[in-house]
Amino acid sequence: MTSSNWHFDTEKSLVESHGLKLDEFEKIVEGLGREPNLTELGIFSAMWNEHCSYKSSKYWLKKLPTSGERVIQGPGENAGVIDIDDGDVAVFKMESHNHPSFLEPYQGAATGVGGILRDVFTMGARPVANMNALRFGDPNHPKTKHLVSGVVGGIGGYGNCIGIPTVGGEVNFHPSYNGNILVNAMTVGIAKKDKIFYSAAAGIGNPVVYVGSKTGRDGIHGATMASAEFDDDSEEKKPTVQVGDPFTEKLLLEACLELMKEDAIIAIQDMGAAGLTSSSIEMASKGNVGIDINLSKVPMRAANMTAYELMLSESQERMLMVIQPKKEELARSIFKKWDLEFEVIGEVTDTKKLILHMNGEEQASIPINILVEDAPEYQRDYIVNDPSPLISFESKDFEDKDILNDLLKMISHPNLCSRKWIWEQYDHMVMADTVVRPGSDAAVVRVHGTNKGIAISTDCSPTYCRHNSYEGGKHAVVETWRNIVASGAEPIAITDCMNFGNPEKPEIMGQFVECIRGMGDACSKLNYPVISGNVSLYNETNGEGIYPTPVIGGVGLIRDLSNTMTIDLKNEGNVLYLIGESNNHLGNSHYLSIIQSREDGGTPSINLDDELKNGKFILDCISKKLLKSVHDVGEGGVLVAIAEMCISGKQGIKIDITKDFLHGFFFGEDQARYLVEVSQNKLEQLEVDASKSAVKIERIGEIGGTSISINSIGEVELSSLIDHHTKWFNEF
Amino acid sequence: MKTHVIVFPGSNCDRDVAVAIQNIIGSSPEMVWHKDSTINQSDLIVVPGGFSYGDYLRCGAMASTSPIMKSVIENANKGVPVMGICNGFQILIESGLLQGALMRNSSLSFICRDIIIKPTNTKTIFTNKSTISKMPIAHNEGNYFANSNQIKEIEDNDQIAFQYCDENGDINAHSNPNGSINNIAGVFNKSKNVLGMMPHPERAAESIHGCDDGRNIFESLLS
Amino acid sequence: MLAKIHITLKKDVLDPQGSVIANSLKSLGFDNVNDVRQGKFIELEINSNNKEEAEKQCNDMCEKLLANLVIEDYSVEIEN
Amino acid sequence: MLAKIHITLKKDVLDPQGSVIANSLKSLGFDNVNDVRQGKFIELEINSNNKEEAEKQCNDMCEKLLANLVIEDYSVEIEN
Ligand SMILES: Nc1ncnc2c1ncn2[C@@H]1O[C@H](COP(=O)(O)OP(=O)(O)O)[C@@H](O)[C@H]1O
Ligand SMILES: [Mg+2]
Repeated sequence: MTSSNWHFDTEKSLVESHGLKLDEFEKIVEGLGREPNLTELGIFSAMWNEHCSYKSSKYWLKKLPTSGERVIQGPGENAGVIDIDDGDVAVFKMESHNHPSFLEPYQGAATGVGGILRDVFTMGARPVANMNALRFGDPNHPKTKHLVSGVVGGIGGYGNCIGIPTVGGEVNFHPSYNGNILVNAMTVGIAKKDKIFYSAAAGIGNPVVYVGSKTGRDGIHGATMASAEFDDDSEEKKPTVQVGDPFTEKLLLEACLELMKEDAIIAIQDMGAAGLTSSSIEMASKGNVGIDINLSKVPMRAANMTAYELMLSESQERMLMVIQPKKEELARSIFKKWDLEFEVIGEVTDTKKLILHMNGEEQASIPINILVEDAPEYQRDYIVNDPSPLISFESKDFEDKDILNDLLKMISHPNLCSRKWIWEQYDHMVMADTVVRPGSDAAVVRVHGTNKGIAISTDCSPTYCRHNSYEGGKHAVVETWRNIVASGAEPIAITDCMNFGNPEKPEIMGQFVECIRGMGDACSKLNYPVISGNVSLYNETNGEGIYPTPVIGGVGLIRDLSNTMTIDLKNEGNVLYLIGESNNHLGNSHYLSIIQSREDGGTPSINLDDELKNGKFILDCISKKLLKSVHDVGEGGVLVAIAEMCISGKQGIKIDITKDFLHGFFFGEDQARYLVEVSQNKLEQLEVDASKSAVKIERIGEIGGTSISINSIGEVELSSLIDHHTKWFNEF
Repeated sequence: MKTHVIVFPGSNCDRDVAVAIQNIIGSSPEMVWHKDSTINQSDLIVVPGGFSYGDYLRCGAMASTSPIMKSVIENANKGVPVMGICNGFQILIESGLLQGALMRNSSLSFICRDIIIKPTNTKTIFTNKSTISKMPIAHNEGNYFANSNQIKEIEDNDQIAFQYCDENGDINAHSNPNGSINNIAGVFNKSKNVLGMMPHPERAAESIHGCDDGRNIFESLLS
Repeated sequence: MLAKIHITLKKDVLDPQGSVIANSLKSLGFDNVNDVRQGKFIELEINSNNKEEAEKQCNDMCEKLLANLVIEDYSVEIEN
Repeated sequence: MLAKIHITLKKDVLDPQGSVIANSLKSLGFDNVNDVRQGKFIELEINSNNKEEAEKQCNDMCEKLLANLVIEDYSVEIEN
């Protein structure tokens, strides 16, 4: 059947306002053998938008490595699961809430945290740590301040209230996010290996149960909005933003975990984007069954809600479950105890259709396979731009005596200054298992009741990705890997959040393809698979795309917490060494952008063999107790990393080094490098081990005093470093 | 020692304090759901931190009307030690067991960081082992307020438990994290068997916390 | 009936939120603004056909829960 | 002049505080209470001798700072 029997003009705009293309609509008509009614059209639009269907990205995501000895569940469920020994597993995922946070920063960010928490506890895990990766526009842009304080407030407001520590994250500012900020939230949870819950519905006739908050008119079309580009009218689309209720989420978390101890739940799925629609269809599709729902039974917050509204509402703090019929009363009593809604709204059927009733009338009847398997999938055209050319800088271009002054400028810049102002607004210690607080490399939380810990880090350098998407993709993965190594943990797996512009533009699609290729190569080489993730496309305003931003969230395991490492310098008299090769790569460095306002020179290339070799060397030294502190060398280069170690340890250092090109050495951003603190009696062993492993090692200087002093250059007091490092956010 | 920890909907430091009690006092507390109505025999009742009822309306207000609070008040009046930490402090204030009020931090933002406190009265069951201690705060509404008559009364009766100070024990504006009047971080009732404090001793109770100064409050109770 | 309840900080209680709002307003150029105080406004439906009775009940709610009389005052209006 | 500003959540927006307060009031025995909504009430002194002008300024303050128009409505009253 074709579209010939529908009224083109009215329906065309209806179809378009649902974010569907005309050929997609024809596909619906063909699949159903008739035209959809409005509710059905709404359901298709929710399922087939970019956010839920991954229609532009699916083909490419399949290329990522997703398996490994420790992977129990890779992509495809609410969150990924890895084995962390002793019958314990870690469950984690990252998700974006970019568009809502731009419209209403506090609530947008808050509900982003709420959503990712549900993804994790749906799997049977108790969330133990939150992380967040944020990108804002130019600090001087009139909107930035309001967005920063709203987003930080919202993340804290939700996480603090529910009582899950927010242990880290990252924040950067760049004009490419002026009209489109990024708010990516990650949650890590802990569960028992034999108590993981999945979303496949099963058991014909079993009850489908709705729990949590009532359904209101909030967020209708949220998922469609998340897949649409912004323009200046977007602020008119406001009412689609939802208000988060962390208190109810806390009750929902406790009630779900309590019920999970019983043998009651067959399948469970949170209601996230596209609410009841995507959750019911996902459960049916995974279980290869049908689901009948009586919408009159759905707990409603507003009067006279229609089937369309009920199916598309994105009210927060709700879950859908299939339970054992015999356990219905037990389950009900648990949810009543926690003052939450509990309603049987339907049953599992063998029709393989989603059938909706309301007020005794059928409202929709759609074969699940049309919604899921027949969902559009595109191999969009793409162009890979040539990477920006590498520039080789030379000593004569720089005036060496300004090094300490440049350092002060760099560490007081919004992109390198202390983030304390942010993390002090997050409760990062609740649950009393935080071992490494924000401000070090990876955050570390203890697995409750044990002596092992989970290390977590999120990272991405969009400038690197913009100038060389392949190396940039590699870099984001490797940067988290290095942070985890530096904390003393064995890196295990990652989640990702792919934030890009409009995929219908071939250059943007090219960035996506290349970032995936880089990520994949790094993951394969490092045995560091992708176990979950999220894609956010159409991050554009008025046709201006954001920089490609594939944020990576890495997780590692510290088997013995006494091996945990932090970045703060510990003792006077110890020696600081640099591990890894330095080649004065200043291209697209923070030095160039902050001191010279330049964005060029190419992305540093990453030698994965060196990464692996140096990382293994560090872990080996840690397990032999050779090191007192460790910091990876990242943004800003060696001298910024040294300053960070001094500031957090409140220790000075006497740097004793001779180089032809000091700027290149101190501010270059060559990869695969770490700074390590070693006590005098371990120096020899370190040097011997390094030469055995063929790892490059260089003595930087001796710890002590109240300043950073560099032979032949001068010195700068610790107190001045601290002032410069902390002032920007406090004055923002 | 028989101990009890009250659990309200939204409490989130209940487990943390239970772990600290188990580790320091040596026996695990009984967790009491707020809808239960009586605590029969107790040597210590802890009202833990968190966001009871989401901190909606006013921190601690709704929890203070929960059924269990009648029994907590009766026990307190009988002389049973009762300790409120953070949100628990707010609840004890709202229930009338302690004087004053806890308002929004003067910075208007949530603050989570280490602070230092000095015990003002070390002759009580909670503070007989206390010295200048470092431990975290994590709150939005910890700005202690009492009008001048109340302050005088509290001071005259030695009811100030802790004050925020610096490394040297100096109590000054610089060491006041939230705007509390007279740097007050914790107070007692008149008979000193009820303590409310904003800092979290249970988060400074073992070596992985980086500091275990919080232990001395629980250790005081043992002696 | 509809009850409108205002809860405000007592005069002698410092209002940190109010002073921050005042400063922000000033920095936005509203320099003729002073003495900003922020309170709560609670609306509720009360099932009753006696206005006085409803008002009494609302006062009672304020005393028992809605207001903290150490630092706050309240006022109640009932509309039909 | 004294300005009284009410800021309330839009009708279809979830009011988590309101529903928890409603439950709490019910459990205190006020079982004839429904639909509790919590908003903000801001009072400020505005230096002006033109009521209309003052009102316009207050509307402006709401739009720019005091209210979050995505989810809130506001109303302004000026008293001499
Ligand atoms: N970039 C990605 N890399 C790997 N897996 C991904 C990626 N994006 C999404 N996934 C996986 O696809 C599945 C669907 O994701 P999503 O729709 O975001 O989940 P949810 O419905 O829980 O929000 C999840 O299992 C997720 O882990
Ligand atoms: Mg999910």
